[in-house]
Amino acid sequence: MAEIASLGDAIGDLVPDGATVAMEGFTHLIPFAAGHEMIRQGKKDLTLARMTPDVIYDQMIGMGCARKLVFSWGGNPGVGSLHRFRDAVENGYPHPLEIEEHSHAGMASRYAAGASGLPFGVLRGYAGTDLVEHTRVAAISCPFTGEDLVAVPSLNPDVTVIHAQQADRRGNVGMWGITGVQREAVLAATTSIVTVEEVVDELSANGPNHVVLPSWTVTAVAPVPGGSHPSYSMGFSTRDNAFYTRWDGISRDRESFARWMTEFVMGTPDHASYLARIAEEHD
Amino acid sequence: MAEIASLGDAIGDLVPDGATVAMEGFTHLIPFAAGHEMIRQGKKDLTLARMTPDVIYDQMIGMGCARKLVFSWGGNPGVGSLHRFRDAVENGYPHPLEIEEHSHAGMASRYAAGASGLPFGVLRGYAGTDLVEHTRVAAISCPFTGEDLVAVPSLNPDVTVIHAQQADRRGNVGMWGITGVQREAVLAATTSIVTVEEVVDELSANGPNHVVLPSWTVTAVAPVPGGSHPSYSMGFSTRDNAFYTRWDGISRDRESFARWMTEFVMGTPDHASYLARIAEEHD
Amino acid sequence: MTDAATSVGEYTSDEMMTVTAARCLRDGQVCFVGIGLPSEAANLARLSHAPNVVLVYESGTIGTRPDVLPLSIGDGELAETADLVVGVPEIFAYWLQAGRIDVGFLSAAQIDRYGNLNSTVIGPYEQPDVRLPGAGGAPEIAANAGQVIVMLRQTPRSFVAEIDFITSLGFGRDGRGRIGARGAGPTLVITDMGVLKPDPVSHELTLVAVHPGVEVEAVRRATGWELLVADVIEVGEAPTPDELAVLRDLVERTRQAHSG
Amino acid sequence: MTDAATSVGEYTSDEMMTVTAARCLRDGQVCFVGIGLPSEAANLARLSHAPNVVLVYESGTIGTRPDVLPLSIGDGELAETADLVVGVPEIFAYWLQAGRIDVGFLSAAQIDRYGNLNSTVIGPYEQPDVRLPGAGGAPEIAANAGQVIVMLRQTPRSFVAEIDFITSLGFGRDGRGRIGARGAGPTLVITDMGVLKPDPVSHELTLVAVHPGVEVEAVRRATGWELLVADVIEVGEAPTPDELAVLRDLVERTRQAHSG
Repeated sequence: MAEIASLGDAIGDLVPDGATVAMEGFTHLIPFAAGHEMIRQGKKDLTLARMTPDVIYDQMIGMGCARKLVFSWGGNPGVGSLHRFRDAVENGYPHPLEIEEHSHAGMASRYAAGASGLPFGVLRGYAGTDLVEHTRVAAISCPFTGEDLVAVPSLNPDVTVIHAQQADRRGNVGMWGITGVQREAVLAATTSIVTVEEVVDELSANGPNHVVLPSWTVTAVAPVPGGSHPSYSMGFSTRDNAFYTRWDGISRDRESFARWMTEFVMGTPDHASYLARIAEEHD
Repeated sequence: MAEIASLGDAIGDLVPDGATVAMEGFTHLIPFAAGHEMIRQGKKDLTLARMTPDVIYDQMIGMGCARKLVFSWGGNPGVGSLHRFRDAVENGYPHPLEIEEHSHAGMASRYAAGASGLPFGVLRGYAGTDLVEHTRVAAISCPFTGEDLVAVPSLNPDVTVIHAQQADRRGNVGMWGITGVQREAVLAATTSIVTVEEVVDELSANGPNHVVLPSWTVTAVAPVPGGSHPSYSMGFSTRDNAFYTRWDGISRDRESFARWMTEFVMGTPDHASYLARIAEEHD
Repeated sequence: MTDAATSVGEYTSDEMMTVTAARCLRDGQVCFVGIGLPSEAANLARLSHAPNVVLVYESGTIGTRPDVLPLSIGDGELAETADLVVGVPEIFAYWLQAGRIDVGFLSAAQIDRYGNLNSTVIGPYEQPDVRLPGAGGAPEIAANAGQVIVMLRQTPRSFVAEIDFITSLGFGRDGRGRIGARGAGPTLVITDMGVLKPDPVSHELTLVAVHPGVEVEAVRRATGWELLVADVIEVGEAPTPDELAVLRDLVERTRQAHSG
Repeated sequence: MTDAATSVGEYTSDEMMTVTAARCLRDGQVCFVGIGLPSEAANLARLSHAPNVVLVYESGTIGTRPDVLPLSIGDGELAETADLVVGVPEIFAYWLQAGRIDVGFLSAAQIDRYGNLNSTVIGPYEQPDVRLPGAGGAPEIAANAGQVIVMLRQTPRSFVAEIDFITSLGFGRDGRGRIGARGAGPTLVITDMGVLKPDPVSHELTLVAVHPGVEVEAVRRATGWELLVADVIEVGEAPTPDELAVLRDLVERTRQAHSG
């Protein structure tokens, strides 16, 4: 049964330094509040897995939380580069970052294999690309047809963190809209933390593609309204596209990045204060 | 785009003798009307695939439509044996029936692989069982860990037939409740026929686990209210448990089976007449 | 239908069997349940001492709380009362195979001394005397559930020295073990006469308990091989009035719901 | 931002590029679409001559009909207006890999003469001069879509003789072909200057059309290798007033929706 906890306690108790952490959310429902809390608590040496590192991992990489990044697309969606990610890969700042990169299909297959209790997934992909020499894939042939395919190793994070719209009081989690690989990432993980917009008596499907994670598949649920900002939570908030655009300028140089992180994350005790600071700035 | 057609035309045009036909529906939403129509049209030499042959395949086997059966559990749910299936396997009546049997997990994995465009699926199963010597499986080992697992060949039916609650006027199909392997069976097939309870302007989720099949993944949609009897369609009908129990007696001997089929299926022009005959009998 | 025949005092041997199985479930455990006695036992546990037991049916219904016992694995009430409903490929891959099931219940037509189960054929596979329904979900439940509880009425025809077909792996024909399977296998075999457990070393099923009023000798006669018997045999506790009340109430509700 | 600079008459070269791509889509085709120009082109087609084109985004939205262009692949409107929304593992396995996609759109930082695409690094992989976002869905779109339409502004820096990294397979570094890929690969490369197609035999990209007012010589200068030019070069048809009206309306709606 999932325990309903504060975000601070959940991150403090369940995310050890050096862990392999997956924080998923495909543009929608990105668990930013949890990422900020890991930064506040000074987590380090993490292996960060995420299909799209997005601004959340740009911030964690820039603040030195990550030893390694496992990913498949490292851009600022609709805007351009992730400058902290690039600075780490191109210049080893703030320290060298080991990378393991896949295609989206490969990462999705790795999570699905992990959620299925299989050591590998099979797909039609990577063929003819230079990724083959630079990532973890293997040739596998069909025992019935002899056809050559590609195998990817399953991905089983130590901790998966996601953001969802709802949890009920028993800790069952409900989400809808674009749900990406979150279900697989949670089911593949040893430990899971879910931040939610609201805790309700009964889960209710308020949009397409209603996905439910039973309480007994989740370790901790932390109520964090607005916990996905600047990403969004369908039915609760809209994507702060202006922020994603501003992030390009904020993150482009090391000093302005450090200043922003100090003011908005290190300088705020929790996510509510962060949201208040963001709102002030908009005025 | 799916064409909205009559059941008679859909079966007549799309189901050739000798085809591999999957008629799925896991206790719920079993496409009985389509099975009866195949019997009326005298389809033969079919390879019939279905996880649970149920009464629908007991009837088709007894009427001589099947050359081969691919299945994973051949009983009358909650009642006992499928006597026509047993008569065919034990005594070759009405003619010998070739069988290929799997476990549920194996069949599900075969359909999922077929729907994924892969030639095989991988699972933890069959190990240590005598099924290994009597069905189509192969050993496969993980290229990363060396662990031994089992591969099953993908299942891609020539024709998949299912029953769903709704279609909209563009031919998009909607179903809910227990949906078994129907989505995979349709996506794995070359051709698909969907009988539906009703055609509506807009699909609506009227129960848990709403599954949508876009019009362009379906070949033909045939409106057949009550098309799942004696199985059921959540939101439209309840399972006719009494019929399943009666079937044990009807099907136990060849003559009473033949009499019943003549009266209720061969003797009725379409499913509406079949339902009327069933209703009369209840009075 | 054997109930009347085997009636012992004011409860039947099937009721004793069901109650014994129900008592083995702890609150909060996740159980993969089939139709029949296992479903009866798991729901009895849920309605008595284990309200938070999670019932999973292979039809894809997870955390279901039926008011009456399902007649089929796909009854509508299983979906209506479930925490979530998923497709069949997913229930086997993401839920059973992934090792999320603590206890799997199985039955069969035949069991051998090493807990191997046959639900496929009596007689040779190619020319069977009796063609049984087949595997269904059993092989992967036997392989991947944390532990397996077998429920089976004990007769020389079901407890056989030579099993005709291994549909679901116990400890193998030679009792050597469970290569390629991750779960602990059949840790308990609950019959209408008593309870058997595999010997920790040899894996051979050993009678460890009899139901009230059942003689060890009778159990031996109902077993198709030379039955191992524990040095100390426990006698199971008869169903309590509460257990019987809840069970009979459930069965009666079920009978009424499914009649007609 | 290159629009103003490359403006030709009363429409921009990017508009010409988008219109040209949109015209390549037939009604009812299923298109796997990324963000940016491809999304613009596919939605222009849907809002003009191909109302039943099916747009699939890798975020799992199938048959989506956004009123404004998404800024990100996961914008809420893509889900709200979709026929169905599925998880990301499923979109790649059941939909793209299974061969259900007729046309996949791709862009990249670099393309070579055989239509191979690089969106991973400029310079050596281990010590890149520029670290690009990476593969995303591109490798499997390139491998499994029925055909691929590449949209890319033509400059010597993007059309290179030696590609630094093959992220997505065209016809391979040697142009020999597409071992292990099932789709036809890049059948069209649409740039802001014209249209290139692979030679049926050698697979080398060949200029087959230029946009109005574009000199072949200028296209040669914008290409990092000795460009093959077809014997007969077509001149693309300028955007019609209707096409421009629909496109600019869409872009303006989008600008307003995403501002602030």
